[in-house]
Amino acid sequence: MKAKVYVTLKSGILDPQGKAVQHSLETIGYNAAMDVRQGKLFEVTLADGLSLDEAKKQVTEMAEKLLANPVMENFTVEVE
Amino acid sequence: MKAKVYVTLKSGILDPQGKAVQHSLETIGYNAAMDVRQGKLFEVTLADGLSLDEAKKQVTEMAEKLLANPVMENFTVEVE
Amino acid sequence: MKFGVIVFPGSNCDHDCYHIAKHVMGHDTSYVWHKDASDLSGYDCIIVPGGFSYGDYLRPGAIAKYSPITEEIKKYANGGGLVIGICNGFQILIEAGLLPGVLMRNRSLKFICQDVYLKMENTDTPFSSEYSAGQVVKVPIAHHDGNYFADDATLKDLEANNQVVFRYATVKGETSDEANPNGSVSNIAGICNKNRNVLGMMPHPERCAEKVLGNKDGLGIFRSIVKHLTQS
Amino acid sequence: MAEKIEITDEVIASHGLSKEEYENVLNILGRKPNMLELGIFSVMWSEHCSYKSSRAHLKGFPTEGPQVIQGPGENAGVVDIGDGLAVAFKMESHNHPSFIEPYQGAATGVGGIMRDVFTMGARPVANMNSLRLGNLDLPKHKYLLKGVVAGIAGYGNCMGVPTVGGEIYFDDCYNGNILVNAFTLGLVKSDKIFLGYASGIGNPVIYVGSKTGRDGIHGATMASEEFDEGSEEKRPTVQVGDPFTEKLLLEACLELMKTDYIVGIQDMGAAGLTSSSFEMASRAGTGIEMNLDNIPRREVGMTPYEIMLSESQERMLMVVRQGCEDKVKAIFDKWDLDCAVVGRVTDDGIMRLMEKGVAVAELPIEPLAEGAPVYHRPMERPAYLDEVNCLDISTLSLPDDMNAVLLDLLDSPNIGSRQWIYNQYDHMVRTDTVTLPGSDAAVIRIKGISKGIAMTVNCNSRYCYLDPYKGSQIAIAENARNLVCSGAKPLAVTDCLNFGNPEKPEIMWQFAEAVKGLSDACISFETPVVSGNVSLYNETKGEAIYPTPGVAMVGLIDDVERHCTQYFKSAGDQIVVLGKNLEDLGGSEYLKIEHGLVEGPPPALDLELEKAVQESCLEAIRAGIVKSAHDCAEGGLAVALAECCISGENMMGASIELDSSGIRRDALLFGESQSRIILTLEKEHIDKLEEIASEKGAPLEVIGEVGGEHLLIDDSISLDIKEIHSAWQSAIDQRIA
Ligand SMILES: Nc1ncnc2c1ncn2[C@@H]1O[C@H](COP(=O)(O)OP(=O)(O)O)[C@@H](O)[C@H]1O
Ligand SMILES: [Mg+2]
Repeated sequence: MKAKVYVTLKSGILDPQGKAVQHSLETIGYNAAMDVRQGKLFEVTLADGLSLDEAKKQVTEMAEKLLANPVMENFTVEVE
Repeated sequence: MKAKVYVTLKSGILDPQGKAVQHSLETIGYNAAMDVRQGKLFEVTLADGLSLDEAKKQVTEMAEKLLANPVMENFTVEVE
Repeated sequence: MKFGVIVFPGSNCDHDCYHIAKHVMGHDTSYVWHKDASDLSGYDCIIVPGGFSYGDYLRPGAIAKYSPITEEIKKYANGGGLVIGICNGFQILIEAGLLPGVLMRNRSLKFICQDVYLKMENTDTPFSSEYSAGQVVKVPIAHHDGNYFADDATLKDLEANNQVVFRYATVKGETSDEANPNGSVSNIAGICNKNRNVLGMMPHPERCAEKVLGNKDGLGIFRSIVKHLTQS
Repeated sequence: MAEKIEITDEVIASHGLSKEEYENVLNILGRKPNMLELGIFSVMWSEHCSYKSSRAHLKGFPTEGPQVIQGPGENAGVVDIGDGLAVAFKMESHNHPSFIEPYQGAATGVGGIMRDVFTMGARPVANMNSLRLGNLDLPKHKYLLKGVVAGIAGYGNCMGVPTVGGEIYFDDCYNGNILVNAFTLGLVKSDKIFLGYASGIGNPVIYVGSKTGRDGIHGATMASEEFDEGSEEKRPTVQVGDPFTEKLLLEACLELMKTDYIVGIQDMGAAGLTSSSFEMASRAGTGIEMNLDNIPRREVGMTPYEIMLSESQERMLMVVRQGCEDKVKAIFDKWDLDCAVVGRVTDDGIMRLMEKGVAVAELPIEPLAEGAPVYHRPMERPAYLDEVNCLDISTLSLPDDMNAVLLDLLDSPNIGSRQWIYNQYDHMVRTDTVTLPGSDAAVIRIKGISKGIAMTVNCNSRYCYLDPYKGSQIAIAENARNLVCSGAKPLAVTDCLNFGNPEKPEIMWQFAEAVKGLSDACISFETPVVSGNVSLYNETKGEAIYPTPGVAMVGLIDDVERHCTQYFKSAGDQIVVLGKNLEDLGGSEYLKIEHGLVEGPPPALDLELEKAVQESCLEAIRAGIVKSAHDCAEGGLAVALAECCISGENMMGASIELDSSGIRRDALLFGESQSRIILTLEKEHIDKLEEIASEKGAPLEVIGEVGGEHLLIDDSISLDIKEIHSAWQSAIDQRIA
């Protein structure tokens, strides 16, 4: 089973990386990119035998405790 | 219009960050996390007036040229 | 007087901090390995050194937060023990919840190693009493993620309690944006907790505390600690 | 045997082996190799591992001296510094990988050279690097520069090893092949040096560090091939550096080295498990039986071929005393590193690789390691040399505005401030860096004793292009001069020889001339070559780089408090030039920038004069009378004086009057005559300096005085030092923004 965790910056938090990417995109001619926010993506391979619910619960905990920093980041979890 | 670009490491490419995260998850008791790969996520806000096709085409180009490093990374694009 | 220098995997200013405490200040000092999670009460001051604990992978300090020793550091600090976190040490103390806020990537997105000037904002702490209020000192920084941020409420709180110990400033003491090397909110370079027994700072005082290195401005931090411990 | 692919002519060719080399393989084995064995031959006999084109020439290097503890042949050279201590150092290239993926290529280059040093038992205490990029107007080279610098920073900073110096040049000749050469110096007790010997029959062979993946398979052969247009598309698996794991590996190895368990140890560099195991057994005259099932791996389904040829980073191979296996393992467990017994030392001189109980390769070690081909490739003096060595300075118009010329030169990316680069490197960690980047040589102290170590890296490849022999001599002379300016006595040299395709007689001629030039100069300065590296095939579409024999030199300061820096210290100090101004414009940055010419001959070099100047400078610094010392290099006297004004924390002007003695103005100001050092000292010490210089036979001229807000040179230059500073400061920044 695989899970994905998407970690994004809370709105209101400055994103210097995203801003730099947006600026570079503009320089190479992509004016349509008005704003860019950069986040993280984790692909977690889970041990066999977990139920979908159990997997979702565990991965959510992993995200809360480690993968995201609650002061500045939000996250969403997807299990498939 | 918003687009998302998911950038992940090609398989076989070492992911030291993912490895360290997996190891840490294990130490705090999440033995079910067998493997972790860390990638990037870009949320791009696009200028109004682009068609869906045009948006998808442009964002794909952005990913090819800048957001992903073709030597080591794959990407997927989602426009909504 | 006994100093403990915590060694996480990837710490790399541990030797430098040990050298200062042991050879420059002349006090009993030991390394504390992160897996040896035993009580720290035998120490008078704990130094959480700089470096790249766990490679700074994920976020600086994020993985070290779950090292066995971190619980002990928390207990020690909550019991009033002196803890100073320098650079990566500051990042770890923040992730561990001993200090508020976050340290984000520098606004230039680059690692920066250079001398900066700091203005002393609060000299009434165990870590800064050897300086005079408003004094400007030269101390180097060396980090990729030192861009301090906290929400408005937290900031207000920090200022109200005088928890900002140093700010980035010009040589004349102006805390302007041009003097801000990394984008930190309100030019914050170092803060302490409400009780004043935990300090986190991005600059490296241990790198400028000996004559042969051409700058001794950082020595005051260690002198302040020793003075505080001698008096108490 | 396991791998059943047929060995056809194409398979042999795709492994980079010539027909003759394959014949040789058949002779050595007395049978056909299998695929795994062929792969092993191919990497062991690649240019990168076997030095087959260069070996015959490298024999000419002076490698001995009373200070040398370990010369070339081991993972790094080792030089005695007294007090029971020694320094181990080496420089190595990572050119091709950095062109393909600049961040990871440069990072793994830094990781590799640090392993070479700590495998000797030395703790790495300083890094430097030597970089060559193409034209900074090209977006590709802006990208490469950013990536390379970030990669060096990413790896070195995380390791906690300060990057204290380096050099960088930009030239069109590197547009298709950049150079990334990394240097590491480590400190070791002179009686605790570890070598790569697989000795002691029956001793266990242990693998430690990261797991093996399919990284960079055929990296070593790639480093030995010319780029063609397809190379960028081929995109071999990129090796990713893991500096965190290497930091653990460093600490674990140094902890282990305090015990007496280790018999021999070597890092897995190019050609990974293959070269490390063969080299260790070959040095000891033993054999090894290795069980590939025990090799820790990252990916499933790896074949023996992939395991043996993988270039995964952060791995070491060692032989330990029998019975110590568990104690060794306990140390690596502490640091959370893989550690596995993978084989035994045998007495039959054979490398026997086992998989599931079956021998999948059996190769005689000696003929493979020592019997690698040695080529005496044909050489021919290139025709271009006559064309480019014809500078007639009487045809050059004299610029009207020397101020503008000076500002142009300071704004050249080859001369301007390197701060954009070195501020990304942690150059202070370990709290030993006494002279930070920005002076002629970096100086580190050694805690516990009064000595200091100085180091520098220099090579002007334009000179080498115009005259490989003289250019190489100048590279050595300039290194020694930089060390002397810091107050150090030169000790020894490591080199990294970057050239084009050795199968071309003209390139081979350049190579041979360069080696001769380096050798002759090293003999003269009594600085033996203790380690080095060769990188050939730096060509794209038939266009070779300039011959670039990168040289790093290490020196010793007896009393580190008496070190010296290049910038002016106090108003009123007298400014002196040691040495002699000549009418040298050939090969200069001025000629290139103002006249668009790359023509020679490069500046003259008189080794006797050079030594007299250097000895005078060193003695004066040791006598405590010198306030600043700066070498005159690219941009000549005017640029050197400007650098003295602006490179320190407090900028300071100067007023200069030159004795022109018939030399053209532009040559006097911007010519790159060798053997010149700008000193400052208090007026009262001039007599003493004159005494020292006349005793050594070095000419000297008092040219002016420090002070004011301007640099004034006769009636040619009059500039506000702030203006000078801003031109110099933004030379790189502004071109990559
Ligand atoms: N690639 C680099 N990495 C680190 N430091 C560098 C690099 N290039 C130059 N430097 C530092 O910048 C300073 C000036 O470099 P350079 O122009 O080569 O000096 P010089 O011509 O006096 O030898 C030196 O201190 C050098 O060590
Ligand atoms: Mg130089």
